[in-house]
Parts: sequence; C-alpha cells; structure tokens
Amino acid sequence: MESVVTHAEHRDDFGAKLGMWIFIFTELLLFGGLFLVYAVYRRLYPADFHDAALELNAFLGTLNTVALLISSMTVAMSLTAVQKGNQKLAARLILVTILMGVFFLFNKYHEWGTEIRDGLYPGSENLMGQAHGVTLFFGLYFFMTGLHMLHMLVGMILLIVTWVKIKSGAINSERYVLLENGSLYWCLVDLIWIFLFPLLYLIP
Amino acid sequence: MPEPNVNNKQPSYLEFQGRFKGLAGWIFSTDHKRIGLLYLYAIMTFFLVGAILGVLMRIELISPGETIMKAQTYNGVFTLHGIIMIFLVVIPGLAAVFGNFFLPIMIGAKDVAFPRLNLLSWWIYFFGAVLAVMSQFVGNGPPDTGWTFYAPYSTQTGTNVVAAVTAAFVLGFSSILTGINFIVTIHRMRAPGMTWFRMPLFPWSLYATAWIQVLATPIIGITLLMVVAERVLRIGFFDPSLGGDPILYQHLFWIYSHPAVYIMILPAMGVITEIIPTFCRQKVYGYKAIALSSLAIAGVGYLVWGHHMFTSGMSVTARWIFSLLTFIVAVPSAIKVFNWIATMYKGSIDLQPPFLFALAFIFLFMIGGMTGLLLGSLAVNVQVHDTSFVVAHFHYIIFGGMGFAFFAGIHYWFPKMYGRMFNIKLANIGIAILFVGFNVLYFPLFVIGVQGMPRRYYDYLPQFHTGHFISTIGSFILAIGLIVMLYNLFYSARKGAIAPANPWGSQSLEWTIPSPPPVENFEEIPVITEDPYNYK
Amino acid sequence: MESEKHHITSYRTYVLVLIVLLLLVSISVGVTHMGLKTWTVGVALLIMCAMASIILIYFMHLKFDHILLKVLVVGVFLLFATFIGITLLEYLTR
Amino acid sequence: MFTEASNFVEGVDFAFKFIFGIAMFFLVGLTTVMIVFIIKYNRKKHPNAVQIPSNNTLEITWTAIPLALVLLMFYYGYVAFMPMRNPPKDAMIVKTTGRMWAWDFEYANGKHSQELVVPLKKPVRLNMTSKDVVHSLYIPSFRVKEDVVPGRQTVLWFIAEEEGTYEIFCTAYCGLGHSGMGSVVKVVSQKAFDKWFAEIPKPAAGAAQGLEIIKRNACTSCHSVDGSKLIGPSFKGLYNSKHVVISNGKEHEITADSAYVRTSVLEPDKDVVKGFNKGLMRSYKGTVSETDIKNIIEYFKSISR
Repeated sequence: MESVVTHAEHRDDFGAKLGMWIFIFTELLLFGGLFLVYAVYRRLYPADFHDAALELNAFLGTLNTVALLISSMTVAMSLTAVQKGNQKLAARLILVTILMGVFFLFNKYHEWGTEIRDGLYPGSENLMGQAHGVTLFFGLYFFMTGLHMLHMLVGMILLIVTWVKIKSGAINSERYVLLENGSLYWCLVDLIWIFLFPLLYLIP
Repeated sequence: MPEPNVNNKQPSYLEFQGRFKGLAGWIFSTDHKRIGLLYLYAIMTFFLVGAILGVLMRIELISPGETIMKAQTYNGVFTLHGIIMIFLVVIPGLAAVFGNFFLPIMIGAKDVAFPRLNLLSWWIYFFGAVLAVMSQFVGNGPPDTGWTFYAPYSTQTGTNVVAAVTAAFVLGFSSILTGINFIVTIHRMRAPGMTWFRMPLFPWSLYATAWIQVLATPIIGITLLMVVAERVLRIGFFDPSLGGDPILYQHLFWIYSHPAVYIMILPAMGVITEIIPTFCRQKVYGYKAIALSSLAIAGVGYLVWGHHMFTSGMSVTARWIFSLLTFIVAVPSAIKVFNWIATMYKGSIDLQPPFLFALAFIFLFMIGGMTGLLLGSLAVNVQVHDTSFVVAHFHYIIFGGMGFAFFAGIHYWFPKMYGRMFNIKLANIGIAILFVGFNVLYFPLFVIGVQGMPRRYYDYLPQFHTGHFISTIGSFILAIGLIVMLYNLFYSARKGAIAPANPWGSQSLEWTIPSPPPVENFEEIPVITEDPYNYK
Repeated sequence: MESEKHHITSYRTYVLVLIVLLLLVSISVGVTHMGLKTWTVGVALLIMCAMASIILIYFMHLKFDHILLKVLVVGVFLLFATFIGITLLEYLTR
Repeated sequence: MFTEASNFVEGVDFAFKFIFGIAMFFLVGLTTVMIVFIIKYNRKKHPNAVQIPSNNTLEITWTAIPLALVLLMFYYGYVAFMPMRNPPKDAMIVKTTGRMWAWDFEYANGKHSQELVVPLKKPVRLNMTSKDVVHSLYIPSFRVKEDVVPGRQTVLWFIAEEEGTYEIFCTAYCGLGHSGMGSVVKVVSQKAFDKWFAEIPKPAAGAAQGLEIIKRNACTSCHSVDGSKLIGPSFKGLYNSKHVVISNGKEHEITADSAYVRTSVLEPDKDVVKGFNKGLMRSYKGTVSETDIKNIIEYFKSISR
C-alpha cells in the first residue's frame, strides 16, 4: 500500500509528514507529563488551586486564546493558498500568523510582568509564605506557560523559514510538505494552549 | 540460499571517499553504516568506563568497611556507573548500533528515511555524553543520587545534579529522533514485495522499540526538566516541604523507566531471533507469535510501572493491580523462550560463537525472568525490594540479556561489518570465561539479597561477607573474559582473515550483499518474493 | 500514491470552523461565570476536548489524511488517558 | 534466614518457595531440553534440518499453562501481602522518625529510643515519617519493609514471635550515611518490656539534655563529639573557638559563640566553615526549640574546656 522511494530521487512527502506527526506525539506527551502533575496536585489541593486561579487575568487569557485560534486558521489557509497556486496570499497568511504569535507573546509578557510585580513568581517570598497549593499552582503556571512560549518561539522560527521559502518559490503547489509540517507544528502549539487555557484560567 | 551478488562495482562503505576525508569523513557522514559504527565505538568506550567503575565498586565491597574509597566517592561511582550504563550504553545500545547498520539493509533500503536527522541524533548523543562526563568535574562534585534521581534527595543534595539530569534529557532527545527515523523507515522504505509479515524479526523488534522510545521518553524528559526547575527556581513539584509529593516523582520516573527496560531488551530478543534460525538451518518457530508479541510486550509494558514501587507507600489497590498486570506481562516473554527452543528442534545445529552467545543469553534471561516473577509477587517483593537481589535480577536481564545479545550480535555480524573473520577458538574461550565470570559475579547477590543485604550500601555487616567476596572474584573473571573478547575483535577487525559474503549460510537480506557492504547497500533494490528464514 | 489524492480544503470551511471554535470559547468562558460549581469542570473539559478534536480534524487535516495517522493520533490520546487514569487511580485509592 | 521471627514469615516464605519451585522446574527443564537438542541435532550428526510446521495446540498449551501458573503466583503473593497492610486496632503504636542518618522511636509515654524494643507476641504498629528525604525501614528477619516518606505518614506492623535481636536497615538510598543508617529491634518478654517501658530517664538539664537532643536529631551522624572530622565540623572544642567561615561567598573569621551556634542550627547555609560543603544540612527550625538550643550550647561548653 505504500510506495517505495529509491535513494537517488529521495523524496517522500508522506514519510516526512509521518515523521512530523510522530514528533508531535512526543510534544503532546511532554506536556502530558505536566498535565498529569497538574491533575494530581489539583486533586490534593482543590481549594488552594481555586484561590490561586482567581489571581490570573482571565481576560488576557481569553484574548490570547482567540489570537491563537485565528492564527491556526490562517496558517491552515495558507496551505490551501499554496495548493491553489496563490503564493502571494499564502505568504501574507503566514505573516498574519506570525503577527498573531507576536501579539500573544506581547500579552503574555505583560501578564507575567504584572504577576512578577505582585510577587507571584516561583521562589518569591510572597509565594513561599502562602499555602502549598498556591505555590504549586503558580509553579505549574509559570512552568507550563513558559514551556508553551518556548514552543511558540520555535514555531515562529519555523514559520519565518516557510515564509522565506514561499517567497523564493521553494514551496509551491507541487512541493509544500515543509509548509504542511510547519502548519502542523503551529496547530500543535494552539492545541496545547486549548488545554492550558481552561485548566489554568477557567476551572477554579 | 540466495546467491551472493559478487559483481557489485560500488566501493565498500569503509573505503568510500565522500566529501570529507579521514575522521571528518566519519563524523559528518550520513551513511547509516558509518553512523552505526560511530555509535559502536562510542558505546564500547563508555561500556569499558562503566565496567571499570563496576569493578572498582566490587573491589570496595570485597570486605566490610573502607577498602579503596570513601563513602562519598562510592556514592558518586555507583551513580556514574548507572548513568553511563543506562543512558549511554544500553538504551541506545543495540538499536543505535545494529539498528542503524542493519535495519535498512534487512528491509532492502539504501538508507534510513532521514539520513541527516540520523547524523544529528549521533551528535546529540555525543553532546549528551560530554555533558554527562562534565557533570563529574564541574560544580560541587559528582552527583550522588543514583541513576534514578529520586526526589527529594535529588532536589536537595549539594552535588552537581543539574548537569547530570540535563545530560539525561539531551540523551533522551537523541533517542526520540532515532525512534522517529526507524518508524518512518520501516513504514516507508521496505523493498517491494516485503509485506509486514515478510519482514525479518530484528526489524520487527526495532519497530516496537522505536514506538517506546518515541512515546515514553517525553515523560522522563519533562520529569527531569521539573527536577531542574525545582533546583533552580524552588517550585516544589516534588519537595514535601513545599507541598510536593515525592511519590509522584517515582510515578513519572517509572512511567518512562519501566518501558525503557523494553527499549533495552526487545532489540536483544530480535538479535537472538535472527541468530537462532541461521545456526539451526530452521525456520523461526511461530514467526507471527514472535513478531506480534514484540508489539504486545511494548504495549502492555506501559501498564506495569508501579511494580517498582510496591513498598513506596502507594495505595494498596494500586499495588495489587500492578502486581496482577506484571504477572500477565510475563507470559509473552515466556512464549518467546519456548519459540526459540522449539526452533532448535530437528534443526541442524552449528555451534558457532554467535550461537553460543545466544544460548548463554537464553539461560541468563530465563534466570532474570524467573527472579522477576519473585519480584512481581507482592509478598516476596517486600522482602527483596531494594536489596542486592534486585541488583542481581537487573543485571541478569540487562547484562546477561541485553549485554550478551550485544556480544552475540557483534560476533554474528562482524564479518559483514568489517569483511573479516575473528578467531573462532579465541571467541569460544572468551564466551566460556564470560559465562562463568558473569554467574560467579551476580549469583551470590541473589543469595545475600534474600538474606537482607540492601543495595547501594558502601559498608555491610559481616554476615554478608562471603557473598560479596565471591561476587568480587567473579567480577575479575568477567573482566578477563571481556579483555579476551575485545582483544579478539580489535585484532580481527584489522588483521583477520577475509570473510566471505555469507559465512554462516544465512537466509536474510544482509548476507546477499558483499562484505563489507557497498556504500549504497544494493546495486538494485531487491524484490522480495518469499518469507524470511526460508530454510529448506 | 498519496500525493495525487491531496484534498484541498476551501477557505470557507476554515472560516466556518473558526466561528465554531470562537463560539465554543465564549461558551466555556460563559460557563465559568454561571456558577455551575462541580459541573463547571466537566463542561469545561468537554468543550476543551471538542475544540481539540476540531483543530485536529480540520486545521491539522486529519479528516482527509491517511488512516494510519488517524489511528496513531487516537492511540496516543488513549495512551495518555491510561497514564492519567492509572496514576489518578492510585491517588484516589490512597 | 528461615526463622519464624514474625507473623509474616510463613506467608512470604511460602510464596517465595512456590514461585522458586516452579521457576526451578522450568529452568532445569528448558535448559535440559536445550542441551539435548544441541547434542542430538548437531550438524555433524544431523546435517539436514527437518522443517517443522507450527502447531496451534502446542502454542495454546504453552500460553495457557504459564498464564495459569502466574495467576497462582499472584494469588499466593496477594494473600500473604494483604494482612501486612491491615494493622489490627489494638496494636501498640510507636512513632517512628527517619532522618539522615538515624532512626528515632517514640513510645506512647513519650519515651524516645534509638533502638526498637517490642514485647513478644503483641502487634506493634509503626507510624512512620521522615524529616528529610525518602528512607525505608526494613527488618529482614520479619519480612517487612515500607518506605518512610517526608510529608506523609506510612505504616508498618508485625507481631514478633521469637525473642532476640534483629537488624533494621534503611533500604531507600538517602545519601552519604545510607549504609550506616541501621538499628536493631529487640524482642523481649512482656515483663521485661513493661519494665523497660516504665523507665523514663529523668529529663536531664543542661549539658546532659543537650547531648540527648543531639543524638535524637541525628546530629552525630555528621558531627563527631570526639574531634574527628566527619561531614561537618566536630563539636569537640567548638565552643568559643575561632573559625574561618564563608558567608555569601566571602571569607571572614568568626567566633563560635552562642549566637553563631543558634544561627547554624536554624540557618545552616548562612555561615559555612571553610573546607565543608554547603547545602548538606537542613534547617532545624521548628524541630529544635530555643530551650533545646540552650541545652545544646551547655553541652558544647562541657566538651570545649
């Protein structure tokens, strides 16, 4: 059922995509470990988690969720544009995606800044004095969102590369597996946020 | 038996001159065969270092009290021994060396799916190894946590845990990339006509292993990152004084580290399954059962991590559920042993060194597996958990199993890899010494373990002296066996007699190409029309 | 064989999917303010899973992709559910 | 090892012998079969292999029999283990504390002991916790073991069936003094126990009490009282002596007066004596009271003249 590729013209788009998907699985399980930790401590300290979550800025959280959802759509659309041969639109859509990412990071920077000013960062004297569940919640919050931001940065670099390649024509309606993989990775970043957002901001 | 294709005009991969010359031609080569050898040399080096550390520990334990080192040094030595042997030797071990070298050849491909990623894996491995070695020399002294990094000790000790943990994280990344590469290779690059059930069993075992590498390693990755965050930022994930739960660390650690045992042992089983039919001139008995039981073992291996924690203070319900699952998981491994022995029935057996290693493997693996049953039993576990019984069991599985399979593999494929033969008589002597030394070294540890000798002890009570003494003598015998074997291999790689393409008369694909293989393996991609192991 | 069969998703579908997703976000935000207490967690988790599936199916093109990928994605989520399930089982029976 | 020292020995040893017996049977049997095959079907005698077809009945048999056997093995382990987790209500409770690297046993009447003394044929329940890292209390002769986890209480119980002295080990790796973290359990007659139990040494004051506190908190695992260098500086001759210490990375000289001793107990990493490692000692805030510190200082004075 699967085609065989010889060494000379080694090109296997499905193989590349399969590789990307497996890599995405490893990312999902990486965050999965954190969700496991979250679930356990939420079970051990339900009241503390409730109190701590109220301190987060749910408005900024929602805004960021919307931004990421839009960016996922634009990156997915750019694939359609490339498949239809509309390189210009594809490049623009990638740019919109990157801008949405920047918008997200800007909000996050603002949010973290406020929290750090309020002394709600891991190891701070304010937090060390509070209940264990509160310390753990903020520990998890910074660790999870920090790791997520790191993934966003990687995704944005990947998107910049695809943008250059769309511009140069290296990605075109015949050859677009890189764009496909970049888009998959960006959607993964969104997917993880979809789980992070309600767990951190919404279910106190 | 397929005719070896001797008309191949390509240069062998050993002589091939690519873009770079000399050493650079190796460390920047994307040829899966050269990468396989790079892993081989790195792993052999680390294996020797780990073995020397092991002998040092044995010398320290030859009698109670201080013999050659202080307690802190001893704790550092067993930690380093564990880190090197687990993360640098046995986890990459067979998959990275023989998997890289023979997986593409055995499925009739010219290389793996992502050759450059493959080279990157090696570099990441190398970088991780450097970091692991560095952790010994920078900061506040070598880590002293044991390779398990149990919290909260690992988050509190003043020694250099962060570097060691980061090294393990980096090595895990390398392992993941190799796994991705193998899965895609097996899915996409099998030769025409090679259906799943025409694939030899070593690739089958690599396929199962690769899935574990990919799906379990991220969990240890994030756990180790949390340990780093805990030490650097004082987040308190596992530190009870900040609300954390130390047992949660153990869960996360074993969710990975139990399947990791299968990363070590599955390819070993695969190698043994290649060797036995070759030297028995016999089809593998129960081909499908073996192929599918590899996947089954990989799958259910995810469900039994708790049997490392029977005395940890985990809930009683969880304890008996994990025990029950553990016993059920024992069955597929037993079936593999039955199949191997059944393959010998009415065969035509040629007692060559690789086959002798395979026999030793089966014997040692049976002891390891059966003592595993004792450990899986809730009541018996209470007595023997965290004693030298566990140490012995673990070494029977990992060294007696994976290690002997590695030796079997290297003797089996040596003529193919180097195009030269080793000295068979010397190899047989080496096997005999290794086998005796191994049992003298580890068997006494079962006995004193049952009597209550705890593990990771620098000092012990006089009643355990005899067992420790015999064990140390065994380590000397084992070391002599290793020297004999390695001398033979090193000497033969350069000066051995020229080997024919198919010295053992095997049926699988790698023996149809010249020894050593040409750069692109096959002049023409073969078309597969028969099952593997089709001995007549 | 797979390269010819690539399905091209229309722009319209993407926009529709986005609207559904945004609706789901507003529902989940709304639910938290309704004070359903214990139900909040369940509803929010449910919406979360629905949104994740929509992203996987449409934005990540699983709908038109090879069956192998579909099976694998489901498998990975099941595996993760196993990890969480067994670990929580331990904590719930302590 | 096969004494009958506690009520669990029989069950554990039966499970052991049961599994061991079956394992030996298979090990010897399969190895024999293997050797017979090697000899009988050696290429010299048997140059042509006879291909054997697979046999479903055989494969089902060798799956079903091991499955049945392992389920039996599970069962015997289960029935011997479950009672270990169900301490009887009337058990005598001993509060057990593990710390680097010593055990402390506290009895109902407040009596502290470094050794576990228990009466014959009476259920004893250890309520265990740790002050620092994970330890594990193991009495091989009794076939009992359970981890001692910081921040939690774990439980272990047994009925001692034979008088005598048995070893206690720590089996969860806990650092430098791990192998030295042993003690003994003394099983004595009820009469002897009652006598021992009633003997509470009068709360000594001053120096004697100080030594008591030091021992109970396992300070002597790292600090000697005879001048020898262990993990930390020795207590002998410490009081009012001059030391070079490192505080915040800077070296300076300090006199080990009362204030310095107090700081070192409560904030061990603040002023670390040069030549010793930071981060090894935990704060004893909350464990050691101000009165305790006074008594400790009295003790230091007594060995520093």
